[in-house]
Amino acid sequence: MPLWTLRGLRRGVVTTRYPARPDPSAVLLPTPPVFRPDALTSDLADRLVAVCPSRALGRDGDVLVFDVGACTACGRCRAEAPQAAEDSGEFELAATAREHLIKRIALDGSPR
Amino acid sequence: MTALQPGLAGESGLRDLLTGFGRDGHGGGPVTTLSVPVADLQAAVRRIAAHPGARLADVFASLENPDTDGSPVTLRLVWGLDADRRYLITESLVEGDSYPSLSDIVPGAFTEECEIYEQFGIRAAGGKPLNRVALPPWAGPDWPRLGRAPAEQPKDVHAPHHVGGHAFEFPFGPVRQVAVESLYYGLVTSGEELVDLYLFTWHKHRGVEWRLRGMTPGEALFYVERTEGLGAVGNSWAFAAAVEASLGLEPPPQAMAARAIALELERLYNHAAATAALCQSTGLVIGQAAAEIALERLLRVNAAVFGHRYLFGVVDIGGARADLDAAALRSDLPGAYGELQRAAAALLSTNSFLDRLEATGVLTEEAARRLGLVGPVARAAGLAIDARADHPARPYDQFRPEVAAQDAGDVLARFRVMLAEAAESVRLIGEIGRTAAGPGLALPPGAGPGQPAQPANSGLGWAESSRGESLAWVALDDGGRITRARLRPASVRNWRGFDDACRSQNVFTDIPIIEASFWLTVAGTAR
Amino acid sequence: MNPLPVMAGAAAAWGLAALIALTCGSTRAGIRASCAVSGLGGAAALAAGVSALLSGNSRVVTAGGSVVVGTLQLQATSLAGVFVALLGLIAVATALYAPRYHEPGHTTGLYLGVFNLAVLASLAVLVAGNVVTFLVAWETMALLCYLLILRRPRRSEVAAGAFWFLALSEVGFVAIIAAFVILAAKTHTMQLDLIAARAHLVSGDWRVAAYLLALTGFGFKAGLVPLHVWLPEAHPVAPADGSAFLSGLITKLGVYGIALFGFVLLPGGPAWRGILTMAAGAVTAAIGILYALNERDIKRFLAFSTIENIGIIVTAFGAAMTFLAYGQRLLWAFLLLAGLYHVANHGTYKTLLFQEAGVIEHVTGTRDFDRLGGLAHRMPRSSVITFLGTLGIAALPPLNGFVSEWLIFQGLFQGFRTGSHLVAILIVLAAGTLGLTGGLAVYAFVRGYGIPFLGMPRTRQAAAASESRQPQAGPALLAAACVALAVGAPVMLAGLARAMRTVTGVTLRPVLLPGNLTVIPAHTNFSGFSPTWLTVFLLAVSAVPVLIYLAGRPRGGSRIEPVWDGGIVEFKPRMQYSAMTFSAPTRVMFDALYRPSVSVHRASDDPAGSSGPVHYESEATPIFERYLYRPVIRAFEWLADVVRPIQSGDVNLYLFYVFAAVLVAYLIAAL
Amino acid sequence: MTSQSATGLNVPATSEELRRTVARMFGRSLHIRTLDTGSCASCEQEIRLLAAPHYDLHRLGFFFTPAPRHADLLMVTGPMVRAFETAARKTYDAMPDPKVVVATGACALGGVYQPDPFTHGGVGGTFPVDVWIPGCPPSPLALLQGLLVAVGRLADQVKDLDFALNRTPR
Repeated sequence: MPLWTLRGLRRGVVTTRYPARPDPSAVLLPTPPVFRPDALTSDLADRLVAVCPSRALGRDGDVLVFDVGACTACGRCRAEAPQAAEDSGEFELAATAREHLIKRIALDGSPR
Repeated sequence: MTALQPGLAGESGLRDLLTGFGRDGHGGGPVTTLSVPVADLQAAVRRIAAHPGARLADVFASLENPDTDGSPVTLRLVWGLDADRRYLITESLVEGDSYPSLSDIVPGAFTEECEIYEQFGIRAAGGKPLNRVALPPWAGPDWPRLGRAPAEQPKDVHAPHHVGGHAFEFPFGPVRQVAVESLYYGLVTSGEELVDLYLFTWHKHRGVEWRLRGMTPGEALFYVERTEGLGAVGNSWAFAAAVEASLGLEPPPQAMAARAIALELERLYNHAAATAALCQSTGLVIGQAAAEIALERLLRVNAAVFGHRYLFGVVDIGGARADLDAAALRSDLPGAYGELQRAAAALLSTNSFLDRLEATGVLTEEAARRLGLVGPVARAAGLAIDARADHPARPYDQFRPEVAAQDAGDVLARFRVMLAEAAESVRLIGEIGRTAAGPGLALPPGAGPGQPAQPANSGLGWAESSRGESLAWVALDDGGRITRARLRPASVRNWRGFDDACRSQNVFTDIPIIEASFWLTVAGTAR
Repeated sequence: MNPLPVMAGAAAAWGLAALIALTCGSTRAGIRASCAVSGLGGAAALAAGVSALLSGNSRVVTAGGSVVVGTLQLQATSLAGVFVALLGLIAVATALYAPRYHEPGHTTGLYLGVFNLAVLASLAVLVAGNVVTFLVAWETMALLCYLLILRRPRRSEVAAGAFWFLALSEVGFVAIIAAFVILAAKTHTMQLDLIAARAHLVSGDWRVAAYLLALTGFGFKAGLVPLHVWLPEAHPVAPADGSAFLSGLITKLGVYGIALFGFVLLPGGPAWRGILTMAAGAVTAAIGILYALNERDIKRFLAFSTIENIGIIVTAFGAAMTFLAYGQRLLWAFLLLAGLYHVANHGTYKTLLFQEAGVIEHVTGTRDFDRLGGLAHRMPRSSVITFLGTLGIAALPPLNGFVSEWLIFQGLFQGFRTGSHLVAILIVLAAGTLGLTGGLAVYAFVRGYGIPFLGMPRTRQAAAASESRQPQAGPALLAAACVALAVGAPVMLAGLARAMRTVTGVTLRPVLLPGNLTVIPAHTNFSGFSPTWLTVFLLAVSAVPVLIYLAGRPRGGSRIEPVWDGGIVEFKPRMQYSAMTFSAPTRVMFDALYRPSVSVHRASDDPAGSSGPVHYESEATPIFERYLYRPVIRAFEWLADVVRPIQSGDVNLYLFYVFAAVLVAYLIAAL
Repeated sequence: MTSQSATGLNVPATSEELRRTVARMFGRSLHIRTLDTGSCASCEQEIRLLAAPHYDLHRLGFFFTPAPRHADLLMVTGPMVRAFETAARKTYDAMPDPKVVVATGACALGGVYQPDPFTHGGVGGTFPVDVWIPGCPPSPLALLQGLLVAVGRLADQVKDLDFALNRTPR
């Protein structure tokens, strides 16, 4: 025990490493969608933007602007266009700047 | 709530109540609507209140024609005739700035009168000083409201919270202890005993009802779920039922079964969370850890079965949307509930814990009836009312829930009621789970191709959320958009019983215990 | 040197001051002159008192007299030395305080004249040589104090308060006369030192009767429970320097009387006599502080605190007599010394607190705790002075209250030396009661200082308070006296020890003060401490955290933020503890004594569950006034009604009464 | 992390610089104060579960504290109701510098509610936010990851995800 205390005193906070191993329950969590650009036509993107209740999707010319921060993972876009959106499985989404959460997805494969 | 055949017991009692008004109410099924002229509204209220098993569930107002300013206001009283298994809505058109006082006859209507004054500017006759409900003290006439601002606001309309004599006001909140909602307590104490307690909930008023106007029911459901996150299924079921009642929809049975399972799962995790909060407030850290283990496993069951820890997105207009993983339900739920059973059994044999709960925060049956309380708080005081039993909707008409009631009315009685309800919920989930339960939607008219637009209509919906009967009333215009939505989660009713329960206490440390035993949310009442 | 002439000088100064005040009291210069002269008299009395302490009893001097009154004899005894010195100090402090406190006016001149005469009468009581002088001086002092309290006669409560004082004073006076008559009859002399010499002649029941009558008579003036009732009635209505004089000195004359009878005129006596006195003192202390905790008026609060401190002094005297009865002469003298030292201390800080109460009343126009608050920022000098006085009276180290109460406790803890278990237990029980009183006193004075001075002002008057033209010199002098009495305790105790040798014949000094400024409580193997070094040590210790803070405070920019209040809109003064809510725990614990009657008016009693204004009142029932004095008063009123028919107003009836009286007298003589 | 440096300037720090400054300032354990500016109570429940045995933030050196005076990190939930803004501003000011603000949940990040007469629609306008944690409600695992990003012990990995399938990640 003293060794650990000494290490703590020297290096500041000493705690268990995190995450020791991936948590099995994470798979159950609802996560924001990930989009398939080549399946995203312009009118499908417009339908997705209309169906999103928390305005996480927007259009900027031929780019689908996806604000992961505003997304509540409610699944309405996945229900609307299963072929263009599916679960990302990503739930560790903390960002140190708001811009990191704004994603720009070019429609049908054209460069961003 | 449809799918209920007329010809109920006690029909005759109801018949003479209605004919007493000289005409039969319109609207078949479990909800009857009566229009009563304002002049003899008080007589009607007196007669209905005298009817056995009658309970004033809600009072709200709405503008008759919203777009013309100065339009008359319709006052609606929702009565739960529990003995007759029917809801009765009385509508009265109020022309001027005042209407006959309701709280003189039914005291439980006072908070609603204050809210109607704030939102619609019409005040109950009798000039009784009112309390602030949703608007902050500095809200001027231009503050957004559902109706119009009161014409001129006399200085003395809001009762001043002045403390006189040998007492002082101990300010607690709105930023309270960690991870607890913002709520302001005004604890008036004489130094030792608690003399009075009042609450300010306007800090969290997000104006959900104001926001829902003009939305389609589908969009509105997103906000109804997020008015009270811990009561998402209960409130959204009530709202969906109201929309279905107004559109005449009939959700498929498997969707209703899925909704019932979600409602019972929500009741389970709420009661587990209440147990954890009770242990935390009495300082029993081991009990809290045990209850939190049970809570976390129940939330994981929710995620496994419906895909969301707090069951958002399960209920949809006309049925249920999320697909139900029955295998995960059968495999994980017993283990999770076993944790809660073990924690509860240990707690019920811990004398130091039980001493803190016994005779703490006593609420008499008379107070519960007078204030119109609902849910576990009312059942613990001896009022055995439960919307699943009194106003059963599918599937509760086949799987009849057994109402757990106590009569001590203290924190221990509420704890026992919650544990009994949790056991009952597991039994119900087991039985309902055996029938086909899964997603399915009855297509709302006009949504599908070639269906005629439904004429403008309104409907009442209800559900027994974990905190008690949650009501919703919706008025749709001919385009199917909402003109007026009234959401009344159970927290709105039960917070007014909280200061009665606290006032019998003379120790400050009992107040968090009482708050944990009520297990209400501020978000639900501030909406 | 003989203190009597110096005292005579002081008396002359006070007479002159009274004359100046009576003649030209309506001008500010007149008031200032009268006070200056009175201050000089005070200084002379202070010097005389100290010299009386040191030089032992002076000769008896006959200062004239008349056929009616008999010979007036004066004698400066060392027992009275402390009291004379205290009288001088209070006179000086009042002389510094009065000019700024009083507005010039005709009644002011009258009042100051009466005040100086009352001080003169008090001096006469202390230097009275024989019974007649003592009684005449005592009655003059009582009547002058009655006029002192009647500063504003037109107000009803002033008349009531003054009348309570006079009524109880007269009842006490009857008991005092009876006690002296017994002594004089038994020792066939009127001269006090001769009575003391022939004390053995007063034997058995007469001795006990005399002592009990003296205890009761002087108990009325000192304020022993249940005879204390006039204190809380008279103090609030008297002006600040008047009530300071009442509490600071007049109650001490009662204590002087008890000490005179207990230690000088009837020194011996059975043990139960001491135990009875100790019990009376302990009960007085406990009940006094409990009632103080329930008061909302500053002056009533300080009046009850006076009762508590008188209780402590009388407990010390009672314990001393008990030790004497068991042959513990050293402890007997030591406890008398400790009691007298507490007299000096209490006289100092209680006068200070009353004068500051007067300042608060002038500045804010109210004496109610719940209408004050936040005065520390608005009256910095007064609050520092009051803080020193509060530290003293709450008996907190290092100030003088702590030293004297420590001495009394050390004396009481040595009850085991009496040899008898029962008495030892009783003495320690008294110590326990004083312990409880000490704790409650600290609690009461945290409330007494905290509510008016700290926190936020509760009313506009409190917010607008400013001490620009308020008197500061008087209380400042007394605060300095408190510190001097604490730091200079060994010097003061040496003087008192010298006095004890003359009064009790026990040489305490070598045991009490073994040198290097330490004080030993009568027996070396028990305990000891040095007040001086304690003060130095405390100052040094308190410097350490200050240095740590100064060294460690963050160099970078620091922000000042308001106190964290949970995010409410704004902190209302009603959100602070008020005086009654602060003392609510004792009201709950001691509700058998208080018997509180609670009245609550709540908007939330409305069945609809609305919330709104709340009014909560809890009044304690005045037990002594209701269950002791009112029946007595009603009995006298009934008696008066019964007797009234005698005055039917018919002359023949009166002639018949005369005839009947003469006949009866003749028959008795004929027996 | 923007912190009120002595000069009062909000100095935006790059992530590397953030890790060093945070390590220096919060060498010891970190105390968290939560603030509900109008949430629906499910975010509060998830934050409470951080102290539950499954997640237990104490093992990572985080502790809850009710007093903002002793707090280093402010966890804000809810869409910042306008009526609550004075209390929120007071809580933020009551915390000593240096302090970290973590916006928690879609409401606080401007998702569920849009700016309107009742709410500001997000907490970005009231506080200088350092770490944003999306989710409705964000699970305790997401919260733990957010806290560790706030103290620089985990990297901000979301900035490298582009949420587009079969696109060669940059």
